[in-house]
Amino acid sequence: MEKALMQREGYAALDEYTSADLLAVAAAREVREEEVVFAGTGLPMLAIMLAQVSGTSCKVIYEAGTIESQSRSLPSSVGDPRCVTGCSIASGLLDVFDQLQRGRIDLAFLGGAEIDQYGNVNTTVIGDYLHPDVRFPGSGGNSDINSLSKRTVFIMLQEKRRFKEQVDYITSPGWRVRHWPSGEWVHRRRAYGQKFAGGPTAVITNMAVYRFDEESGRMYVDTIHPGVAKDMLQENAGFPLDFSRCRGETVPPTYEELDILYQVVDPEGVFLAKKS
Amino acid sequence: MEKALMQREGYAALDEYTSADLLAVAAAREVREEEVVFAGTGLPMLAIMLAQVSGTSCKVIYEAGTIESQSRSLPSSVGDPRCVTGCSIASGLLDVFDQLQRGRIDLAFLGGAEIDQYGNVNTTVIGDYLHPDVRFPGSGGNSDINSLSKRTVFIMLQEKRRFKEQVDYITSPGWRVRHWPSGEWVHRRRAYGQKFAGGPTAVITNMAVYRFDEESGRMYVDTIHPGVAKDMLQENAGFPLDFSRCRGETVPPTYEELDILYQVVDPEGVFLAKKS
Amino acid sequence: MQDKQCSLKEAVQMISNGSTLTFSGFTIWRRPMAVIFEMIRQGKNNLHLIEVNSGSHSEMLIGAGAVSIWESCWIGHELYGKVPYCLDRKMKSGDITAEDYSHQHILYRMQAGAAGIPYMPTWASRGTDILNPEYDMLGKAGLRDGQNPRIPRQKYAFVSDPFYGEGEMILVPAARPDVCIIHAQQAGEEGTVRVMGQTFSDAQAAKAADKVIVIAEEIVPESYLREEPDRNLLPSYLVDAVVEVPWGAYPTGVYGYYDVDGAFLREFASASKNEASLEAWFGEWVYGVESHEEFLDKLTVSHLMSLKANGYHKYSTRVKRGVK
Amino acid sequence: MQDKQCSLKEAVQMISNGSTLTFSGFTIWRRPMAVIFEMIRQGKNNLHLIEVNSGSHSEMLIGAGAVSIWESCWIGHELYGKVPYCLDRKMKSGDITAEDYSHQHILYRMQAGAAGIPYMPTWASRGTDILNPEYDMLGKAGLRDGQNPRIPRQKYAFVSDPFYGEGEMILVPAARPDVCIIHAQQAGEEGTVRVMGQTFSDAQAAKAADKVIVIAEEIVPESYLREEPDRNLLPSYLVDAVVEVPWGAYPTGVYGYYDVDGAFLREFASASKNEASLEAWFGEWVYGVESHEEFLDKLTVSHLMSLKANGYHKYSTRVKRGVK
Repeated sequence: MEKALMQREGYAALDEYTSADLLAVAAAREVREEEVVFAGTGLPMLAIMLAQVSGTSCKVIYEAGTIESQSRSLPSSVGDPRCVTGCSIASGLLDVFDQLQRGRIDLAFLGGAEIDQYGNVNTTVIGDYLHPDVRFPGSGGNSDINSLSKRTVFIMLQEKRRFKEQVDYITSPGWRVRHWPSGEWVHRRRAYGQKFAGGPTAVITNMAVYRFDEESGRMYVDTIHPGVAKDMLQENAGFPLDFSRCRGETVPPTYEELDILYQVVDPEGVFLAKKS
Repeated sequence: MEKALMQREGYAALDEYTSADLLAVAAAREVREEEVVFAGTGLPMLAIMLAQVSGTSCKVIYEAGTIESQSRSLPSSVGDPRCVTGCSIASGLLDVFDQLQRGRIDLAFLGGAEIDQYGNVNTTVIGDYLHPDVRFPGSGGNSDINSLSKRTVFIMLQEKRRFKEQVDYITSPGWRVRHWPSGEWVHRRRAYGQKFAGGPTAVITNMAVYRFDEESGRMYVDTIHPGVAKDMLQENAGFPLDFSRCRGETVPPTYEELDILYQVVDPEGVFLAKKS
Repeated sequence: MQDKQCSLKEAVQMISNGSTLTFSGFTIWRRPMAVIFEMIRQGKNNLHLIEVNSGSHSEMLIGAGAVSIWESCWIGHELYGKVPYCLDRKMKSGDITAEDYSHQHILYRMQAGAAGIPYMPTWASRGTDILNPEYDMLGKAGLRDGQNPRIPRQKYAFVSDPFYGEGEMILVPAARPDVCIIHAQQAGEEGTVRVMGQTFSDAQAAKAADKVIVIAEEIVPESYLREEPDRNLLPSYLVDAVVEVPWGAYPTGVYGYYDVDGAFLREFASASKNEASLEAWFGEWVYGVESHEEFLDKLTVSHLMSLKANGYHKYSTRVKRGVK
Repeated sequence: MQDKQCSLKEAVQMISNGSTLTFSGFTIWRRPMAVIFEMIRQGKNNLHLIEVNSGSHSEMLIGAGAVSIWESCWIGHELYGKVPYCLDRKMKSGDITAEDYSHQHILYRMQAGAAGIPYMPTWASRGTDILNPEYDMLGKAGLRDGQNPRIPRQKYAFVSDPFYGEGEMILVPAARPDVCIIHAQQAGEEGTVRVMGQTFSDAQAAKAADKVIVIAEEIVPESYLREEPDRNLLPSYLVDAVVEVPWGAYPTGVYGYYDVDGAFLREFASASKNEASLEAWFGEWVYGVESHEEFLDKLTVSHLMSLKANGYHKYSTRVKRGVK
């Protein structure tokens, strides 16, 4: 769209928002009414708070033990006392993880260091696990939350080395995974059997929104962010991207969404730095 | 002892206390300093509160979810709000039963409808379980608490039909039990293996105090209550009693103990009715 | 936000005949009695009760012929009646299948249900007849064929500990009730639940169930409950219906609100000894009143005031409990 | 009643070299930092950490060479440092055996320990390399021979669900730490512990351990804590030592008391990138001070006041957190 037209319709132009803003906005749009949403630290928090303030009556759960938070001040991580404000339950991990396993979570917002074409995420090591190049923090609840929620949306930075044909280590399961104890590669549905609840439905990066063909388990491009060229996208991926179902451009943030992000959700600039 | 001498030494005479009083007093004397004691409803509560008020610094746990109670008013059952007064933790069953299984309980005070020579207790049915004569309330926590505490003291009424060679149904395990799934009769130690923590150490009835030979698993008479004759004891038991280790008479209540029971522990007469 | 508030009658209509139920409370404390009475009035039947422990409320449902399966570890009226006459009669007549577990076993069954796992391991109650395979009553009744998703294929299983060599564990199957009915001191308009004093096994029961109906002494603003979220039991989204029913747990007791009415329970326990006196009791106290309000009026204000809890002590200091 | 109060130095002397430890808190929140610093000063070594999750406190212990086994699911400094450089280096040098679990797995390991059972079943994280048997690092190190009672014979086991036919469960072994070190907001003189806000996995950690050391912001009368027993975390008899250490969790944050000091953690994270700068950091902030009091003085009052929590909000409203 042309800039003047965009502005008339309330959408911000390319030079008026950052890629973090778009990530948060695109993620917030994945939330449906009345959903119970599990959110990790960082951009997931921006997304869920944006969705809430925008009027989506979702319930947010943080891993460290707060349920239905209504934070007034953006938490810097899920253990932050800011998570407790206005929540219905302040308890602990056992409450939250039991509910997760009981099937109560509709949507999970998570991050990841690297991802592969099947949506497998690695936050543990770069290189061979037994002789790693770099040690990362590890799974945290990423794998559990992703494996037991009905839908997962990953929010991450896209670089060639992070968008891989196959991750070095499957920390968090995608659509084709290894079935232990045998180690056989199987579809996620088979690995989870009767406990299958869903899986990764979207990966939102600074360049595009990806979704998954649940049968083949493979990622495809859904929408490309404004200002990103197809070949730029491919250059920043370690496997051939599937553009066959691309619906066009990602809808940019509205001024209202940006206002909420900067005035209400993160006025301190904990995660967001305004485009200068 | 002669009545005048007893009184001089502070002990009440036979006509000055009831058998419930003696039960409570004898049970209270089983408590050691700093012990964590699990107490059931009824006489067990009188015993533990008597021990506490008498200065034994024990901690009492009630099954429904109160820990380290310091009740001011005698609870009528373990779910009573009176259990909560002065406690360190008001929680629920899971907390209490997890701690029990973790091996935190030193002593359990429990009741029972019928008992056998090995200390197996039945509170479930009279008669064949598949075609019962009378249905009783069932195990409650009796079996769990007894099976996982270091020592158990049963407090009960002695009648021939309640003191049996073998109980109709093992609700709560004694020293010779059935090992499932095989059903083989084994010593309690074998049934519990590494989880063996102890077992019934005393049965206090309205007539006598019994203890157990842990090797043979059999009950023997430890002390006989004042005023009870040996043959009267045997008449009220359904199996031959072992008097070989009898130490003589049960020490009667002191006036001070009776005062505590009637003035402090149960002034309302919830469980106690003063001898008229 | 959907409106979860409804009437007692509407809430009870949400419970289908044949469903598997569990309840808040412990023996004769904080039981959802107003719902029990209304269930009897509505003629519920063929219910499958699975309870961490049972009590007067279930003796009433059983006595009224509403129950076909009872799984628990205990039933009675505490001090006010030792023998569960209704269960005793219905077992003998073959109208009820009763499955006995120990307290820890069935608590762990509920916890497994709440945690979404099919079982929990435990060491409790080894050596007892509770584990006797001859006494698997649902098995004997042919109900462990996997047809009913609320009934596991085995009463127990035994599996060796592969980690510390501690021997054979007892595995107890998850409890998976359709509905849990909770009586709480307070609930918010959105459904957040606060329980005061001991929470018993309420959290496990509610979280194991697919649907939760909450009866509260008081409905209070959500914002009030959310000022102290560490005192709440359940988040709003786990709750499907909220009804405000003061004295709704009477004749059982509620921490901070009122004591058990021992005399009333003793009267029921005594009436339950035979069908005729039981019917008369139901006629007077259940079928004979239209609503909870009528029931309370029949009890009289002065009677209820003797049970009302003291604001500091959280129990009644005026109730006559013993011989004095 | 035995006196459990002691000094920080005495409490840390209760921790033996070679023991298995776990801690209160979550990532960079409510960690017993004063104990961590004192452990480093006392030269503790050969420790086996088993933690529901880890954080800056463990990076410090690892960096100081105190740790030989680390079992957890996560380690880092949240926003303030993504890479656990100390663990990274010690893994590469072979000084540490690191065993990865998922969060739910290790939480359930701690819960099994707290409940006195050898394992818990779970469905979490199927399909991941966390379950890859090639990645059983304690097994590879020959430590699963049953000799160490704190190390189970297998990392995982898989057993079929016999009850609902749901397939193969993951069994995770109990965690059985020697000592749990808890930083709490308040403790009574007898040892009753109150934790405010989120309780994280503190109850599981403390109950799984054989011994519990409690560091409290404030020691308060037992009678005060017992007026609201539903807000307490641990009963007195589970607690072996109590030490009052205001600001004892700094630079991690404490609900109702103070915020995380992000800049301080970022500085540590940055210093931890190589041995030389790490040694300099320890020299300045750990070995360079004699006591916790000296450490606080070095931080200055005005700095700490910027982190102090607002009495209503429970977090600091004055701390500079972002770019604005």
